[in-house]
Amino acid sequence: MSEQFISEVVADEAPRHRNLFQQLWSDRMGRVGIIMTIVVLVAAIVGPVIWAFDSSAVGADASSILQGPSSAHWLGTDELGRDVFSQFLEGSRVSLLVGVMATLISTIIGAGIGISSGYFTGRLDTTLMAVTDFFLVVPALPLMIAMGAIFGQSLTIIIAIIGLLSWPRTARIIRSQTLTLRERKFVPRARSLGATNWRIIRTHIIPHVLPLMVANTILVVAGAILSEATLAFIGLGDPNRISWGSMLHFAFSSGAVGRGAWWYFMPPGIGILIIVLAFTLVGHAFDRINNPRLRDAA
Amino acid sequence: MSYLPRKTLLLLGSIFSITTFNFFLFHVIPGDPIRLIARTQKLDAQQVAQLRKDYGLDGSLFSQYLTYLKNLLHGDLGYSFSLHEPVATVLFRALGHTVLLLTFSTLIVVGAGIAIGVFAGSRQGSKKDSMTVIGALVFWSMPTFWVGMLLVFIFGVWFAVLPISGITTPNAVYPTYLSYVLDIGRHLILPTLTLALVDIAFFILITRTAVVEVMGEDYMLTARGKGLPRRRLVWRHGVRNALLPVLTASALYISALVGGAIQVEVVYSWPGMGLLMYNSVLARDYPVLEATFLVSSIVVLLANFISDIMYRVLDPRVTVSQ
Amino acid sequence: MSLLTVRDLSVQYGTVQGGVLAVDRVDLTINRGEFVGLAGESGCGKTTLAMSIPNLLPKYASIVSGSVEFEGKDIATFSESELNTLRWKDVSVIFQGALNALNPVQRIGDQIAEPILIHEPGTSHDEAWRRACELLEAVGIPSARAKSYPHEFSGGMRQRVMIAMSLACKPKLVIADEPITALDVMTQAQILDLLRELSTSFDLSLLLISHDLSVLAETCDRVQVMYAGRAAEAGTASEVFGAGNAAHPYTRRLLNSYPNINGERVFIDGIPGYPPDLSQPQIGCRFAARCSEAIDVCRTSEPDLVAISATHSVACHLAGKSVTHG
Amino acid sequence: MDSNQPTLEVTNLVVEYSAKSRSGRGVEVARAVDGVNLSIASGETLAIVGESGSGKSSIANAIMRLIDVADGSISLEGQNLLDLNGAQLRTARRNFQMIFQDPFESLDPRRTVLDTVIESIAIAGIASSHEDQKALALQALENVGLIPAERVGERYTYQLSGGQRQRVAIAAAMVLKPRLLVADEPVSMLDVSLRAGILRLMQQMSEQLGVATLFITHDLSLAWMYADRIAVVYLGRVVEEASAAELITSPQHPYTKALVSVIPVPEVSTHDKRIVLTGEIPNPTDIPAGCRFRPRCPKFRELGEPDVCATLDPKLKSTDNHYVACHFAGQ
Repeated sequence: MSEQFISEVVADEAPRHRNLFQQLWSDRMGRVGIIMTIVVLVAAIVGPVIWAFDSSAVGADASSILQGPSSAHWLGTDELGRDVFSQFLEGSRVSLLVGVMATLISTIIGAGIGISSGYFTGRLDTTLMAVTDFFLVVPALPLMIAMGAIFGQSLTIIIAIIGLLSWPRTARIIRSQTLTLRERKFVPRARSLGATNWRIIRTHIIPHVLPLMVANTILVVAGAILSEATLAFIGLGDPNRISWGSMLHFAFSSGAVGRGAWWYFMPPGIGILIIVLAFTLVGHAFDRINNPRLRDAA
Repeated sequence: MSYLPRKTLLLLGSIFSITTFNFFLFHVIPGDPIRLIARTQKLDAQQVAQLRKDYGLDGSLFSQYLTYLKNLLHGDLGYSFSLHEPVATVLFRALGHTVLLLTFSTLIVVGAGIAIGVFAGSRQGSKKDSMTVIGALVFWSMPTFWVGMLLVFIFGVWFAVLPISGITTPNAVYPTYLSYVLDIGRHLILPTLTLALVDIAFFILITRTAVVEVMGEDYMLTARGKGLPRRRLVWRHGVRNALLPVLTASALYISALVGGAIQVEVVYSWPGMGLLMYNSVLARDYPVLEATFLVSSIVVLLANFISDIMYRVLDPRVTVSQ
Repeated sequence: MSLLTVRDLSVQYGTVQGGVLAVDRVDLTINRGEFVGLAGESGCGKTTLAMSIPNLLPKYASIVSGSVEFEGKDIATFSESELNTLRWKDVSVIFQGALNALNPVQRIGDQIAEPILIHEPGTSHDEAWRRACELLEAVGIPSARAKSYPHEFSGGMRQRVMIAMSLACKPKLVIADEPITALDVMTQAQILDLLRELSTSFDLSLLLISHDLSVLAETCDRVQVMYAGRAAEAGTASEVFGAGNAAHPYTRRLLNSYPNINGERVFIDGIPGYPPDLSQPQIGCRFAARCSEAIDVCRTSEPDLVAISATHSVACHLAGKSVTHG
Repeated sequence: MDSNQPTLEVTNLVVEYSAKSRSGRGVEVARAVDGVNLSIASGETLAIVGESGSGKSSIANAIMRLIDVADGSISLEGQNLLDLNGAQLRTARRNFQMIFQDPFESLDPRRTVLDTVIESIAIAGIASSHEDQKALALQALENVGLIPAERVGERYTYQLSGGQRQRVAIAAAMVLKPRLLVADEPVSMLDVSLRAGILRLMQQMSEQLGVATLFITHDLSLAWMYADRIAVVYLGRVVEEASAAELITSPQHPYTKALVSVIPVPEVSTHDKRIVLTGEIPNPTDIPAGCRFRPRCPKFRELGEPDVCATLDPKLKSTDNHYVACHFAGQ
């Protein structure tokens, strides 16, 4: 009778598991976020091609500045009499570009520090975390403002500043996940097989950290877009590029709010809100997928 | 070493690091700081020479650093050429105004944020919960300064019921002290509301997540098994435990708060640190910019220190495991 | 009259379409002062059955049929607030894994005193605290430690705290869910001795849930063995554990899965295969696929739990039609 | 090679770790393993039995070189594992393999069954081409009874039951044909009815390959059934070691006697002959002077608390291959 213990036939059907996109799509907020992201992306890519912004098309006289929406100017004109609608489309590009590029920098630094700190622990961990904690508590906006004022205002510098200052949270999150993974028994098991550290990190740590990293990255994009808008609003944007933040800067400094020119300051704000909300919704949906406890009970 | 002295030492270490970082940022990286200052301010040769002496630029980098530290210890933060006053004087006046603004908004944010977060988290999956989450996410996604502009438009321009600029009405004569306080109060409403609307979203979301996590813990089942009324179950057992992660996350809030204050002060011309920083950027008044950065960093470090101490008071486990 | 009578109880997890009947038409009786064991392997529904008594089931689980009569009242129909008057006062629970089951930020004295304050309004805080201290002494913990927090105790001591807490309101029934799992053998022996001792001095009925038959054999008056959501066998301890007495093939095979140091040193038997997937419809006896004695009828019709003596019942088509085994 | 040479020979093994002291100030050194000697011959199974905190897992992890060793030597077929450098150790690892306690934790849930077994083959370098590795892995899965191997191999490890996962772990270890197998509580997380299948599989494969097995368990009755010899550890020391049958029928150390007396048996029994010790195993930062079992020892009290127990640390002494560390063994 012992024979039947020695072998066991494994039943045929494997529980089907859905890919990430399907899981995201089945989350209501995630789905809304994806749709919003696609809309903004299309607007940013196609919009300026169709309705190109002409910065030299300034108004000839007082009657053409800060005018409300009309058939010629769908979203009215700004304080120089230029078209707001085409500015709005143009501005979306800088917001997205800065958001994505800065996040790329931030994620690479954050994940690198987080994984090495959490995996190797010891003195390396202590040192890296001291640096991380330092940048975590230094108030980000004042530092960005200070650096912006010192280093200048090109798009590249803005991307670098935002990227270099938004990694500490990523590093913290990835580190604590790595620390947990390190305690999972499949790591000592791999070591007992003779695997090198690099191999363990590559095959057993990174694949597990990845979902969390993706969720976090999406949220960092949202934060980076807000940072760019704020810097531009303060007057530290790239003077040669139009962004939603710089539109709001000029709307504010030209007194458009006081004069009731809602068509000037509403669209860029709503634009920022939509794109940030889109990324936030997708990021939170990812979080729910990663952490089943946050999921609503069926 | 026991906890408090060790923490205090760490705090002093951090303050030292931030001052050193500040020195590098403003004195070393730009090269000649005097050139940076002289570039945008109209200074005569004598003023430049005086500055060089003040900054100890005749000596080595290290001796410049020592001079910088010595000046700091004496409370000498430099001289503002755009305001024609010592930076320290300007700064501490502004600091008071900012503290006034942040006190009220923080009270609202923490109190209401936690209450709403608990409300949503303890009803996870219900309609009320999802509406709260969506609402919070929407406000969280708005730039603070834009919310400020909206409120200015709605209450200051459209309905024209509330003041939208400054801390008092210009040229007002106050018959009593109370009327003076009330005027400041009226000026406080919109900036406070702006800050609260955006930052409260953050508190709602972290509190809700913490409560949801705690509600799934085994000890909550024990509490249910004890037959506790729902209110006691949620507040005595749930919230008490959920406060710990909320406190940890509030470190991030402190940093965000400073960022929010800058934006709000700019929009409402509130004469605090943020507006000072904004103006110093526009005027390229580096000594003021440097000082506002340094002071806001130190304030944030102190706030984090306090939140660490509070965590320790609230969590009996750290006493042993620390 | 029995203290607790569960009749025909079914508990479902999840929605109607994708639901799993974790407990499927199960009866259970506990008399006053009795020590009843509920046995079975993981996923057999023993914890679900026990937790549906004070209805401490998770959100996504619900009682779909049957009754839970406690002192003659059907508490399966009670609302949450009605249940709250009964929980801990009449039915308390010793939860599995005391580290997680105790509130980490509350002093253990307060945790023990809390149900006293809730269920006996008018009790002063000092009085409740004094009683908490007495309970701690009763489980062998110095009352001075009432001010300690759960993390300051070892695993065995925490389980003692949990036991003290379960006795706070002098309940009639205590449900102990795997109270000694994950403890060392010596600590297990200490805790079981303590439970036996307290059940006499506090005049308790006790429902002891364990996957470990050898623990139940040494402790309980009566035992019910569960398999895949159904009761397989129920009887007195000697009817189930006495040499060669077990009537269900599952019980017999399970008993042979333990090494017995009083017997010959042979390799244990075990049972081939795995329990069925309860999300699929069940046809015939649920144990048939793993049963070496199964005949055709076992695969087509589900056996009912039938009495083979006044106290001993079994759900097996072959029961009584003695099959030799060994 | 000397044919009498044991496969594994551990001498005077000491494992220490630093622990935060109770007061929260400063660091104390805890001796988790305090001078342990073990030897296992080819084809032999030695069980180490102890409570949590006895140091049994530290012994296993030290032999597997997963934690630092403070003192002693660990010889595998004459080679001291403590003398090897990083690269040498990684190469040597294929000769000693481990089965971990929790199959839900020890297999990476993001990898398939086949990947898991291939990983083991690839790291050891026993087949170079992917086809060879795959063929070897499939054969290994079939050897542990996971059939059809092709199908099972495609599954992710989290899609298997506990027993199936433990089979995968055994396949991944045994495919390397190790000389030593360290099994750390290999069935304690599994349902009782499934244990026999896994243990029988381990036994058969070990016999075929002539592997020396170190079987770590808290369950004395399981050790009695499975192992040839049993070593009982208490607070980092072996207090008694004998053949499995003899240790259960005539335990000599008071601790072993107590342990044997409380083994639960699946039959209705009386409790009169049980010896239930009071208290718990002390902290390894705080090992009692003299005999470390003294504070809980019933015999110590029975004999009127003799001084020798409080002053002299008893050595492990042997009579007819039955080792006991007690001043009053056999009395």
